[in-house]
This record gives sequence, C-alpha cells and structure tokens, in this order.
Amino acid sequence: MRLTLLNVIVAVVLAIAFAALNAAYLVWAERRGAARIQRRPGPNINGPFGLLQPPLDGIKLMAKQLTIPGGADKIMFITAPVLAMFPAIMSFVTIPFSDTIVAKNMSVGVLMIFAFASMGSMSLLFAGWSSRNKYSMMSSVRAVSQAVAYEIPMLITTITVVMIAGSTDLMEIVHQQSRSILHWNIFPLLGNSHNLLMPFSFLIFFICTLAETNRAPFDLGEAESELVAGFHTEYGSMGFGLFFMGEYANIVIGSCMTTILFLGGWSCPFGLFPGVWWFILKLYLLIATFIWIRWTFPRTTIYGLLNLSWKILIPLSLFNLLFTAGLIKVF
Amino acid sequence: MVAYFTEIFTGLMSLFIGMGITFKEFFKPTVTVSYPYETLTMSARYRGHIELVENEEGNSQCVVCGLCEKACPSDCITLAGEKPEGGKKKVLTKYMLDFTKCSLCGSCVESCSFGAITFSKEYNLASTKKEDFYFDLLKRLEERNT
Amino acid sequence: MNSPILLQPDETFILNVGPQHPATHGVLRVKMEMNGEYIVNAETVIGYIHRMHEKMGELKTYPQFLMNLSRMDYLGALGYSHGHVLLVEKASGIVVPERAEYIRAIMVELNRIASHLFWFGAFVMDLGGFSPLMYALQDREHILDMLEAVTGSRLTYCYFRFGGLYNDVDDDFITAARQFIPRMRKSMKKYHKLVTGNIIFRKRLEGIAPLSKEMCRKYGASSAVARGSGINFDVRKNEPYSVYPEFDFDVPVYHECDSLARYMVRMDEIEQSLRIVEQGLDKLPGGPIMPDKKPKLIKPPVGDYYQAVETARGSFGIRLVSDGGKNPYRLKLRSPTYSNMHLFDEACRGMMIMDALAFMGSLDLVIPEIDR
Amino acid sequence: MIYEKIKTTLSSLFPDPVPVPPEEESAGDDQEKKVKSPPPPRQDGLLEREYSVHGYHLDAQISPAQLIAAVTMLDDAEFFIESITGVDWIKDNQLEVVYDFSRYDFDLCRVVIRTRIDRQSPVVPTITSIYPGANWHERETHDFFGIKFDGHPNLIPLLLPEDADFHPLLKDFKA
Repeated sequence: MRLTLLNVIVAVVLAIAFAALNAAYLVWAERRGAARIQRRPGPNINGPFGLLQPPLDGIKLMAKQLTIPGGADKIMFITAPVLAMFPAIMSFVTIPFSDTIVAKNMSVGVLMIFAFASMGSMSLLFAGWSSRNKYSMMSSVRAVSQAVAYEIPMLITTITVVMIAGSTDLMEIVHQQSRSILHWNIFPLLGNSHNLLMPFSFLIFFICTLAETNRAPFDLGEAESELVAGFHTEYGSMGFGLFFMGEYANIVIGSCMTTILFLGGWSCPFGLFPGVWWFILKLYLLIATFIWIRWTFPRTTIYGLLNLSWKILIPLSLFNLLFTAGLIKVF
Repeated sequence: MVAYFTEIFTGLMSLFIGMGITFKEFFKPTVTVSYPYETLTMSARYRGHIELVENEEGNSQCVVCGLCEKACPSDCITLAGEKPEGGKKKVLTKYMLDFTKCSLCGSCVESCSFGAITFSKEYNLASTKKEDFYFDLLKRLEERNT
Repeated sequence: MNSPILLQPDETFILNVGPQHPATHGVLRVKMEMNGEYIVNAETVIGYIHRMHEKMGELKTYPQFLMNLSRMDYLGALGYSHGHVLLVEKASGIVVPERAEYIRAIMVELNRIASHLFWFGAFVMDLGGFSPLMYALQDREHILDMLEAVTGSRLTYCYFRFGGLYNDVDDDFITAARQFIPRMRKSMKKYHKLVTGNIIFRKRLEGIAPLSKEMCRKYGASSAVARGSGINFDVRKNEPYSVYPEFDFDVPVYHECDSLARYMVRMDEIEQSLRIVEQGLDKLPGGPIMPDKKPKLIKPPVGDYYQAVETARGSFGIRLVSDGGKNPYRLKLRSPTYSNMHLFDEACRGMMIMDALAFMGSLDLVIPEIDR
Repeated sequence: MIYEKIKTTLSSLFPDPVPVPPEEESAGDDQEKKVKSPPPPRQDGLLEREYSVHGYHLDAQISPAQLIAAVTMLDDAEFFIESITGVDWIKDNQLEVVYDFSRYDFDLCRVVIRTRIDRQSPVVPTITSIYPGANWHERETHDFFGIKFDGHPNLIPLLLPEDADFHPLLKDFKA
C-alpha cells in the first residue's frame, strides 16, 4: 500500500471519527447495559432508545465553562486531557480491522500500540499532579503504580503470543490464526499454540486490559467512593469529556488487541463471510463483557490490585512464557 | 502452593457466579415507573397535606373548635370562624395551612372529632416559591365544588 | 496491611473527607491526617445537621413529639418511635393491647429489614459495586409499599400512639407480608451469591478494621458493631421488651471482629427479622389496637425513666425526666450510631483510606441519627 | 449476680448512708413534689429502683469528687458506657450530670450514676481516661449545659457550631 497524503488524512479522520463515535456510543451502551442489569430502562427519552443522548451530552459538555483551579499548573492541566485522547487515536492507525482496512500496517505494530498505551498513564499523572487537589494527587499516584504493575504481565503475555506467531506484525498474527477456529491463540493443543495454558494467558491479558484502561473493578484512579472522582475531580466541560472519551477509546483499543492476539482478528470461526464484521462482532462482545464486569463487581483495593499483579499474574505469565518457549523448542 | 491455586480457582469461580447473576437480571423486565410519564395511584391511607371535608351542602363540616390548631406540633394551622346571625354553630371563615412546616404526622386529623379534615392524595407539590405552600383550604374547598 | 513503618509523624498532610463526600452518606466530616494512603490520625466532626430534638422534646407535649422520633433515623424510623411510646407507656402506666404490640413488632422488624437492605446496597456501593444497591432497593420498595399502605407514609412514619396504633392492619397487608417473606428469602440467596461469595468483596473486608471486645465496651458500641466482635448483645434478648420474648429468633454473633463479620451479622439479621415477621403474622391475636382506658392528657408521674430498644442501628436509649407536667422536663435520646461512630477515630489509625471508608460503611451510619 | 455485687461495691462509697425513709422515696419518686414547698434536692446515696417502672436497677448519686472512683468500679465490673447527659434543676440552682451504664451479658444490670453541681460553677472531672467513649458524650453535655469536664482533652463544641457560646438545654435559655 502506497502512502499518499490523502491516504494519511483519510486514515487520521477515520481514526478520530471511529474513536469519537465509539466513545460517545459506548457511553450510551454502558448506560443502557447497566440499566438493564439493574432492571431500569436507562436513557430512553431523547430519540429512539435514547440514541440522541450522547450528542446532546457532548453539546452540553462543550457549552460549559472550562475552569482551571487556582494554583494549578496551567500547561499540564490543559495538556492532560489531550494526552488522554491522543495515544488512543494514534493506536488506531496500526490496528488491522480486516485484510484491507488498516491505516498503516507496521511490522512492529504490537510495540507501537504498547508504546502509546503507556502514555495513557502519563495523562493521569499530569491531571492528578496539576489539579492541586489532594484527592487527584492520590489518584494519580495510584494510577502510576497500577500502570507499572499491569504492563509487565500484559507484555509478558503478549510476548508469548508473539513467540507463537513469530512476528510482531499484527496482520501476520491474525493471518496465522485465520485457518480455522482451532487455530485461534486462545485455544490450546490443536492449532498453532500447542499450549494448554493459553486460555489462562487470555484471561491474564484480559484482566490486564481491564486494569490498564482503569475500568472497574480496577478503577482505583477514579474510585468515586474514596477519591471523589480521582484525577478528573477538578475537570469540567470538555476537559472531563476528553478523559471520558479517552477511557472508552482505550477500551476499544484494548478489546481490539485482545481480538487480534487471541481471537483470530477478523477471521470467522466457521469460515463463513470472512471480513470486518467478525472483527467488529468480537470487538463489541468483548466491550460488552467490560460493561458487564463493571456493573457486577465491587472495586478492589490498591494493595489487592498490586498483590494480584505481582503475586499471581506476573508469576503465572512468566511461567506461561517459559512453558510456551519450551513447547516451541520441542515441537 | 495448593492453597494458592485453590484460592485463585475459587476466586475466579465466585466472579463467574456473580456475572451469571447479573446476566440473568439483564433479561428480566424493568421494574421502574418512568415517573412523569406514568404515575401510580396512592394507597388509600396515603397522607398528603390535609384538606377540608365537605358536607351535603358543599360546606365545611368544621365547627371551629380549634383542636387541630392545638394538636399541631409545628403550628401549621391557623383558623378562624364566626357565628352567623341567627345561626347556632360557628362557621369557618378561614383555614390556613402552612405546609412548609407540616410534617404530615396526622395529629390534626386524629384530634378532629367531627371528621372535618382529611388527608389529600396530592403528592406533586413542587414549586420554586415558598408562598405556594401556604394553602387556603377553604378556597380549595370552594374550587373543588365549582 | 497496616504497616507501622510508614507512619512517620512528619511528612503528613490533612485530607478533609466531607462534609460533602460520596462515602460519608450525608454531612459528616472526617479530618484525616494522612501519610500517603495511610491514616495517621483522624478527627470526626459531626453536628452539621443537628436539630436539637431534645429541646423540642421539652417544648412539645408528649403526643406532639411522636413524629420527631422518626426524623432521627430516616431509614429505621419505627424502631425509634417504638422506644418512645414504650417509655411513655411505662411511665404513665398505659397498658397496650396485645394485638397492637404484635403489629408494632411486625412493623419494626419490617422496617429493620428495609433499613438493613438499604445499608447493604449503600455499603456495596461504597466498595464500588453499584448493581446490588439497585436490587436491594427493589426489595426494600416492597416493604415501603406495605408500610405505606398501613401507615400512610413511606419513610418518616408516625404510626405508633401511646397505648396502641394509629390504625389497624388489613388483610391486604397480611397477604402482602406473607408473600414478601419467601421472596425476600430468595433474594437473600441472590445477594449471598452475588456479593458475599465474591472474592473481591471478601478480600476487601476480611481482617479489616478489627475491633476488640474491650474497645466496643469502652465506647459503648452496640448493634452489628458489637455483635461482629463476638459480643452477644441484643436488647431484644438481653433486656426483653414488648412481645419479643414470644418470638423464637437467634442473635447472630461473629467472632472475627472485622468488617466482614459486621456485614454478616446484618445479613443474618435480615433472615432473623423475617422469622420474627413470620411468627408475628402467625400469632397475631385479634382485639382492639387501642386500650379502652387511656388518659386524655398524657402526664407521666414525677420521676426518671429509661427505656432501651434495639433499633436497626443498635441499642437506642431514651431517658425521660418528668416533673408531672404535660411536657417532659428532660428528654435524652441516646443514639446508637453516635457511640458506634465514635470508635472510628481510634480504630482507623494506621489504616489505608479505602479500608477506612469501607470500615465507615460497615458501621451503618445515618447522620441525622448521630446529630439528632 | 452482678446486681448484688455492684450494689455492695457502690455502697462502699457511702460510709454513713443518709437516713432516708425508704417508703417515702419509692412513693414520691424523689426530686420534686408538685406545689407545696419544694422539697430539698436529693441527698447523695444509693437507691434501688424498680426495673419494670424506671428501666434501671441502681441509682447512685455521688459527689463529683467520688465520680472517678465510682466509674472505675463500674469499669472493673465490665460495664459499658451508654450515655452521659445533664439535667438542669433550676429551682435547686443545681445541674445534674447523669451517667448511664449497662452490661453486655444476660445478667442485666443498669446503673445510673448522677452527680449534682452548682449551677454557677459547673465543673466535674472527666472520665475519658477510663472510658474513651465518654469523650463525645461529655462534649455534648458541655454544649447543651455548659458543664465543664475538668481534664477533658478536647472540650470544644461538637454538635453546636464551633463558635457557639450558648447552652440550649438550660432552662433559662431563650432562643
């Protein structure tokens, strides 16, 4: 694929549009889903099924005044929300939705996405630090220790997959899994993974995605019953809006990665109608699970969270890595 | 080591059980009433603010004994009456309820031995003005009759 | 989890939790001296919604004060009214018909279930789980509907009268209550599966905020706070009043002393209250709900009277000093959460803030009841 | 029986009991008898009360100086503190501080300790060193009656606003 200027512009616009639309309508989906779980109707007044709610909320947020608390670090305070949204959008560039729908495939796609993902915690740190609010400050400290703790098992699990695929190219990883459902990386023995522990890898990766995106039950950064609203306590208007959209964009990225690494990307489980649909289906099923989990569980504690990572996830994922390496060597 | 793995396993199972419950709830019908669009009828004993009871002629049954005024813990009730010329009983001329102070305890209704006041079923009582809650019950009675 | 190494007296900062904070469920303020996430020292500041009920008690006549009691604790209002009417009846020698006492006990227990359900939901919400609150509110709604159909109000009931009740229960109520019991038992199973068994929930509460028996005694704690610390103390059993001796029920006691124990006590209490309601409906005698002979004006003889009752929040005591007039000379309300909350300052030292707030939730606070 | 035990312990505070005819005590229910000449304020001493009428068993009126000793006795007998409050006996020109104690076990015994002080200089010793839970109760009593608890670590308004200089439960308080 030749990179032309038009190509780039279209890709960027599409990525932003996709991220923004997703963020807006995932809020709607989350509210509807939560409502159904709690046996209420949820937003249902504005438009059919309340579908006009997200644009109206957006207009409301944009119409509000952006206040900066006195004594706050102005530059950092303004940068933080942008930084929350920007890496998420950038990551979309390299995600392959299907054989043809990809803005720019890179041979180091995995690396690029992780590089951008780790920028996300920076925005939390910036926001918490610059707000000049003790709650925000505590929240950002938590967010950083959380990010450090969960990037390790996440990366180790990714390395396991990369080892099986023998490539860091996302396209290549999907192609390897596309022969049949049994070749998906999540399934052990028959396909390419040969590894009984792959379902656990999937679980570890999924848990890490939850933690990386600061979703319940790991939403310690914004633990509303303790830290009021955490790092975005002092943000109003679109500053808050960007954080909110960034969170959902990150969920989409995380789910995309899970789909690509473990669920065979756009490949169809039964060989029928291959195409982007399958990717979208898997993606939204994962996102629905995110929402489902959030409205089921209470929040963990910060030390429970770190214990989970350092005592359970990291040893297990390391063991998994060694085991897989051994299996690859043997077979 | 065994304990370590059993804890992980039981922990995971407990999470799946929880998710199973919310999954089941997801498909159950909603239980809420979307309030301004649909409303419930209040139960027979519902206590709204008080109201005067009318007799056959459409007048109040009140004999202006003032017991409700005395029974009220918060001094919400002010009433006045006068004897009409030739009449034997006092007739109510003013019955004001200061609903801002009323706590709906029902002491006034209980104290009335003539059945002249009762609870209304009104509960949509939002307003931005305090004056809206000084009810002239006699006027409300007349309005009801016309 | 409580590492004393981290607690250096310097390098601390003050964190103002409240008066408007999501975890305090009302206007309660805790000034916490923090070292990172650890609490070095805490000072609870109360009184933001103090209304001086005790002075109102002196200024109003006995019947006029009836409705104040339900304003103390808006979640378990009937328990407080029960204490007040029992006290005045005892002081002025009014004999209550048996039916009225039974109905009172049923109502109080239903109210206790409603209160515990709300606490359950709010407590899990404190820990970050939102859906259990909604499920708990659905069950609570059934109770409120039943109580509304009988008493006329949903939250701040004014139902008990000196000598009896405001009005009798009807068959609809009895059918509704009978239907409610099995439904509630089914819901309890759901809650235990969804919340009690949940590993995240257990990890957050197990071993958190241990309160020793001695500490409970020094602060005068009651309700689940005492019973979760292995103290078998329930005024309904220890100091039987009303018709409670007629009922067969257990007092759940847990010896773990942690937040989970307090949670378990309250959950078990819901089941015990269901048993009481069930037995009450079975045994409900006929007859009047008000005594035949009742003094027109309530004027307890000169003296000093005390009555304790077990409300949803613990041992509620009410002291009346009468000078023989139609107003009380002095009316003291001993609210249980006042003593329970007092523990917090000492107990939360060295805890992490999230554990401390979970602990605060496990105390079952209702701020108007503390502030009176 | 804890009741007998605590009765003997508490009566040790009153080496020479005031000769009070017991019948009159139970009939008149102390303090005030309507009209006539107001009876003198109650003398210090230990009274047994009818539980079914009054709701408590023992009623000890002591002097402020004996307070610590009496409360220590109750602490040793594993009583918990129920509440502390005051009563304004304006006719006697006295303030009364009432301490309620009870026990956690089934051997029921409610003890009321009361002490009377002069209305002009209301000072009693604090019992926070024995019962830390008395802290808020004493602060509350200080708020409402202006009774000073000598030695209290933090005697600032608790329920009233922090700048409150009035004591609403005094009988001569006018809002």
